[in-house]
Amino acid sequence: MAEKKLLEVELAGLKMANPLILASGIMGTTPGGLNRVAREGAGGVTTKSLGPEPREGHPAPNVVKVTAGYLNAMGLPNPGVEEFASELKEVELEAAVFGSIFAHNDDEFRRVARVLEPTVDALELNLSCPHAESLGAAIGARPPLVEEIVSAVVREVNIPVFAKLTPNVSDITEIGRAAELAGADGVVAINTLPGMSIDVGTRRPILGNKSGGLSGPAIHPVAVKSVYDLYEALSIPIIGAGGIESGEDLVETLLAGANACQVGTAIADTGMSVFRELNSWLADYLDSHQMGLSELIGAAHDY
Amino acid sequence: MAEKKLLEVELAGLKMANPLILASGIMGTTPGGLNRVAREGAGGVTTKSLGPEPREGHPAPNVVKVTAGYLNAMGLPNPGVEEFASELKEVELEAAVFGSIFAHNDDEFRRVARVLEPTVDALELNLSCPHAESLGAAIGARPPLVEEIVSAVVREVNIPVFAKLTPNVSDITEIGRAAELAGADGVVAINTLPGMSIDVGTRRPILGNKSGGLSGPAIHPVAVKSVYDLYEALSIPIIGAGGIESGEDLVETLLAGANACQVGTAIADTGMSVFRELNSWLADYLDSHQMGLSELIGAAHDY
Amino acid sequence: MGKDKIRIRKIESVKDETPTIKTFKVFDPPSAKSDPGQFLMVWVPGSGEIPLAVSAVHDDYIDLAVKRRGSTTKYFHELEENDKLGIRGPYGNGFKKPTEPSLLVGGGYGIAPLRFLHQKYAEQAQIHVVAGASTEQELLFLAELDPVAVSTEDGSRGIEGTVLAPMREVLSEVEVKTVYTSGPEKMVRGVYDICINKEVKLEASLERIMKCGVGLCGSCLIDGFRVCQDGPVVGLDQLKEFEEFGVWERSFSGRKERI
Amino acid sequence: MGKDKIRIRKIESVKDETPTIKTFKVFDPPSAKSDPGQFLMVWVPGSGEIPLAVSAVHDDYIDLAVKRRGSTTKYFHELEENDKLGIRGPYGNGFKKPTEPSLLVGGGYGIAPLRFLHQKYAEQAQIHVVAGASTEQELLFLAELDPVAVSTEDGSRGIEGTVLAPMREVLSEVEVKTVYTSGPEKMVRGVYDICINKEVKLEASLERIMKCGVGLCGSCLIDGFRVCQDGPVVGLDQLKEFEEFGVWERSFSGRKERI
Ligand SMILES: Cc1cc2nc3c(=O)[nH]c(=O)nc-3n(C[C@H](O)[C@H](O)[C@H](O)COP(=O)(O)OP(=O)(O)OC[C@H]3O[C@@H](n4cnc5c(N)ncnc54)[C@H](O)[C@@H]3O)c2cc1C
Ligand SMILES: Cc1cc2nc3c(=O)[nH]c(=O)nc-3n(C[C@H](O)[C@H](O)[C@H](O)COP(=O)(O)OP(=O)(O)OC[C@H]3O[C@@H](n4cnc5c(N)ncnc54)[C@H](O)[C@@H]3O)c2cc1C
Ligand SMILES: Cc1cc2nc3c(=O)[nH]c(=O)nc-3n(C[C@H](O)[C@H](O)[C@H](O)COP(=O)(O)O)c2cc1C
Ligand SMILES: Cc1cc2nc3c(=O)[nH]c(=O)nc-3n(C[C@H](O)[C@H](O)[C@H](O)COP(=O)(O)O)c2cc1C
Ligand code: FES
Ligand code: FES
Repeated sequence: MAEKKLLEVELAGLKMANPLILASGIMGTTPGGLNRVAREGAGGVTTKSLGPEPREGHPAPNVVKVTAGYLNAMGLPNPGVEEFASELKEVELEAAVFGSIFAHNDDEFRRVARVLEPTVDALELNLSCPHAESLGAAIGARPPLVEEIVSAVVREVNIPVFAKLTPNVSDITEIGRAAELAGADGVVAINTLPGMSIDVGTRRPILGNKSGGLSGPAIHPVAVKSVYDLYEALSIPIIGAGGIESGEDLVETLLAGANACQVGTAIADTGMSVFRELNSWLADYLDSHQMGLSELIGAAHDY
Repeated sequence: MAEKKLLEVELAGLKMANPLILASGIMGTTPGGLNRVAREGAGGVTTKSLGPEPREGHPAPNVVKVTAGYLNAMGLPNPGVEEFASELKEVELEAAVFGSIFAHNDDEFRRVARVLEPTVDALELNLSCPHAESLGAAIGARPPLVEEIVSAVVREVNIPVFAKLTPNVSDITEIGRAAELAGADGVVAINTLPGMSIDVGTRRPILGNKSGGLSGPAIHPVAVKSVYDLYEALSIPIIGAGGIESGEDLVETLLAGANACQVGTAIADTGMSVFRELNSWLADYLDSHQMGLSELIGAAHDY
Repeated sequence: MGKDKIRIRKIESVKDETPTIKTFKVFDPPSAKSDPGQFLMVWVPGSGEIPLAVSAVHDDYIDLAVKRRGSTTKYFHELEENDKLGIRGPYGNGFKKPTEPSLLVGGGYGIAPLRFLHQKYAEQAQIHVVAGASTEQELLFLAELDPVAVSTEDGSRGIEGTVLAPMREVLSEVEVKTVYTSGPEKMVRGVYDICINKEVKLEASLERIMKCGVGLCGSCLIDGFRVCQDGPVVGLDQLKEFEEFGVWERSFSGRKERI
Repeated sequence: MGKDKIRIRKIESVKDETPTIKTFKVFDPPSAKSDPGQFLMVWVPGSGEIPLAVSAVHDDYIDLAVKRRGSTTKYFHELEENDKLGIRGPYGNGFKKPTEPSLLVGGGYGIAPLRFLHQKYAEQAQIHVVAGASTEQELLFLAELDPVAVSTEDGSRGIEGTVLAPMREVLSEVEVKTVYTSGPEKMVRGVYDICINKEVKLEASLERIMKCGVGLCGSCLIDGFRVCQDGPVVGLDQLKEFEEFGVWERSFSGRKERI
């Protein structure tokens, strides 16, 4: 009970029992998966990124273990937003639900948002989708596109909208500012880093898609720096993500300026118990330091 | 003897006994340090990045251990190019010497290059220096600046010039192309990723400079992907760098398209024996696969 | 962590088992130490990566019995001695060790993990086998498993139809405390219904599309249960809680589809 | 790897040793298990990070004897009980264990690692001590070390001048097989010259600017030798090979400067 109150957070008007949110793409392909994670103690859960049409994703292998993390190239498999929303409608979740969206342009984003809105508590825009017109660079690397898409969605829906930022840019605060300017209720940082693994026995890139996104402890220092910089640059809430596996990782990310944190890869390394374990570590930390959660957020900026 | 011949490489006209090069900033603050690494078996050695004036560097702590790597914020300490060059003149090194340069604009780069040229075999331009006019973004994130600087130095000197690329951009091949266009003899990829570590006991960023550069195994998949992409985009040689600690890491980077590889952080994790160990692993690999070193380079692109 | 890195192995030998199933023998000590019912993620360089059960162990070698179905298994069947495979795992949990009289009920290539179970424990406990396949030629490992009853869909051998009829018969004739099963989910569902009815325990190995094997991607979900990590072997109590078991599965896109 | 992560510790107690040197007692099991002569990188949150020797061990606690010099040590001296320090290490190699009659020659705070050596081995081997400082008040750990001779630069106690004269004297009077020394490099160089001359072995702890402690940055180089990893303790053979020992050191920028 004491722990419960201690960990409550409000994020752009959303109330959550604790600051831990399941990261997009992890177990979030079905409402059953989201429900499981909610029961395992997450304050919020994010759906797999949903697009306008069903997608099977990239050919396997889809995941490769590397030192201190994973490379994944799922290829955004999803049953399409209509299908997913109609399944989600049937389920009552005990956590805040973030609907993640990917699409190719503002119109598509808007369309998917509209379908998803009735079944979720907030939207998360995955801006890491490669931009059709210039392969290689993502939508999320271009401030004008970010602004266009965020403002289109914000105008379309009446629930909080979060922009998920890619670290694969030379200055993440520039992208964060564009999202804030366009009316985003918050940002999420970070998505995966681009990476590749080649097998020396067969001399082949292992992933079916050749390259993929790096997640896990390897990227944690990059996430902390991104959150820290965004906290200095923005006044909207920040959701931290990237290699959060231990209580220290979590508190570090909050100190850098995150109001809440997503957990993804830790589920492979620690198991589903990670939400309860992190929450209880955090509660003990707050208790032994005699601090409230809100005092922790951004406290590293005092120095 | 057999091993020796097997491992020889030629890089933009430079002959090296093997494809391993000491990365800039590691033990390269003095000719004595470079000499030691040459004797430990490196085919090439890179000096600490040298600037026009002496610099003491950032306040300590300068280095923090993180999962699978280090964050460093040395702050480019160096005795100034004149001082370093006059010391280097006195030493005969048994390895190819790459003189690394950092500076704020093309004029400074050219000036430092001129001083360094007589004492080194090649130059490496560290383009990760923050650009004065817009703090945060580095020179190396802007293709026009890269072109300006590379072509200024290439016109100034008669030794090979390598541009060292930062991965902290949305498309590294764009930067690589700018360097190639400007006449660079090769590129080096990658430099460190931006990162931060905050101590949860004191709530402070640990590094004296607050944030620093992430190196070591954590960034290896990012390095492999960068080299792979550059190999598709460029026709000049590529020197790979980033978390190369094992023989597999080395071969993986060569398969991705590197003609030679730099080793840095592995010296902390493995010790000075890493050069001999990597060379002997590579020789065994070539032997057991009945391949020449040159066949290995970029071989992953066949698939 | 170690088991998650891909291990490149050469194929030691290839053997035709049935017109559509081949056994590949591979040196891989970590898999050879696995429990029957655990599975491997097997990368076929040049093609895909698929989950496979270990069907037998010989010292540090394992047998993989691979059924030709779609693109990856078709490519797999073209591999020969000395060709390379990438293996990671073993993943998931295995079958409970049989200590009381048990019955193995297997259909098609689903018999593979049961064969490994049989190999490992047949001398320590009384184990009966019922095996089924589409047709006589597709019946697997008959010599080793020596089934008390077999079934084929076309009636070319044993009882015509599924394994369910012979299973019921065996259960009423001999003492069985636990049933172990693996095969098409419709069949597993049938086995489950019989076990509930006859009040015997069940250890069932489930199958879902597996893309990661490490519990992240969600492609293998049945309700909130990750077959790759929380399974693939499940007991009766768990099965009772599922809403999707035997009814719904997920396609590659995550779309709900009738089984 | 483990020892490289910073461990945050509370200061247990602070004690004035001399007008410029304080001892800080800290709980830190990994350091308490270190060998005399190894060093720690100690982060003073809010100020810098500096290399320090362990000067004594009490169960899981260590003593750090810190001389006030520049900005970090000045800030350090203002810390009190319960203030926090960050510790990583121990780094480098320690002194060889003394088994034969030995002489410890220490100057200034350089006596710190020798005190730990003395604490650990005085009961197992015959150990004599010669200690020097700028002035009487700065002489460290006299009660514990009970030096056979002391020197002060101002002559306020013992022989006036450096430790070299008393050292020579002791060497000609008592049997000594190995000299252990730590202190300003000019002094260490003098000790070295005497050892060469008298044909006794030497274990010398060297000091250089240390920025990383893990062998990467090169700030601690003497020739190609990294004091942080290959040292800080070196023997005669190694010292003979150095060109820079006792002559040149490096500033924070890496600039060569006369010692
Ligand atoms: C735990 C487990 C153990 C298995 N053990 C064996 C075994 O020992 N021998 C054997 O022959 N087969 C086994 N399978 C099934 C095997 O994985 C599929 O037959 C194989 O993946 C088909 O691949 P494909 O590319 O040839 O077929 P595709 O053309 O891709 O698909 C054909 C069908 O195979 C299934 N399938 C495809 N890909 C996967 C995947 N990644 N994960 C799960 N199912 C998939 C789907 O139902 C699909 O509709 C096992 C599956 C699981 C989950
Ligand atoms: C292996 C080793 C063990 C040491 N043990 C002790 C000890 O037990 N007690 C003690 O009081 N001192 C010890 N020192 C010296 C101590 O590290 C310096 O006195 C301290 O770093 C001075 O820091 P400052 O910020 O106060 O001085 P500054 O004002 O920064 O500099 C004063 C002088 O201290 C030295 N110094 C400064 N920073 C460093 C650094 N990072 N590394 C090495 N030297 C530096 C330089 O010679 C410099 O000129 C040891 C040094 C080494 C290398
Ligand atoms: C298997 C996998 C699938 C992912 N899919 C998505 C996705 O669909 N949309 C998205 O925005 N991020 C996706 N991500 C990124 C995560 O949401 C998260 O930003 C990233 O993994 C960093 O957090 P972590 O280190 O805790 O995993 C995926 C990550 C993984 C490992
Ligand atoms: C302590 C340290 C100092 C470095 N200093 C420089 C430098 O001065 N100039 C530069 O271009 N790169 C510098 N780097 C980056 C390395 O040269 C290299 O690009 C990077 O560390 C990745 O390789 P690694 O993982 O093998 O260390 C430094 C790295 C470290 C760890
Ligand atoms: S296969 Fe990815 S979660 Fe089970
Ligand atoms: S202190 Fe950095 S190499 Fe020794």
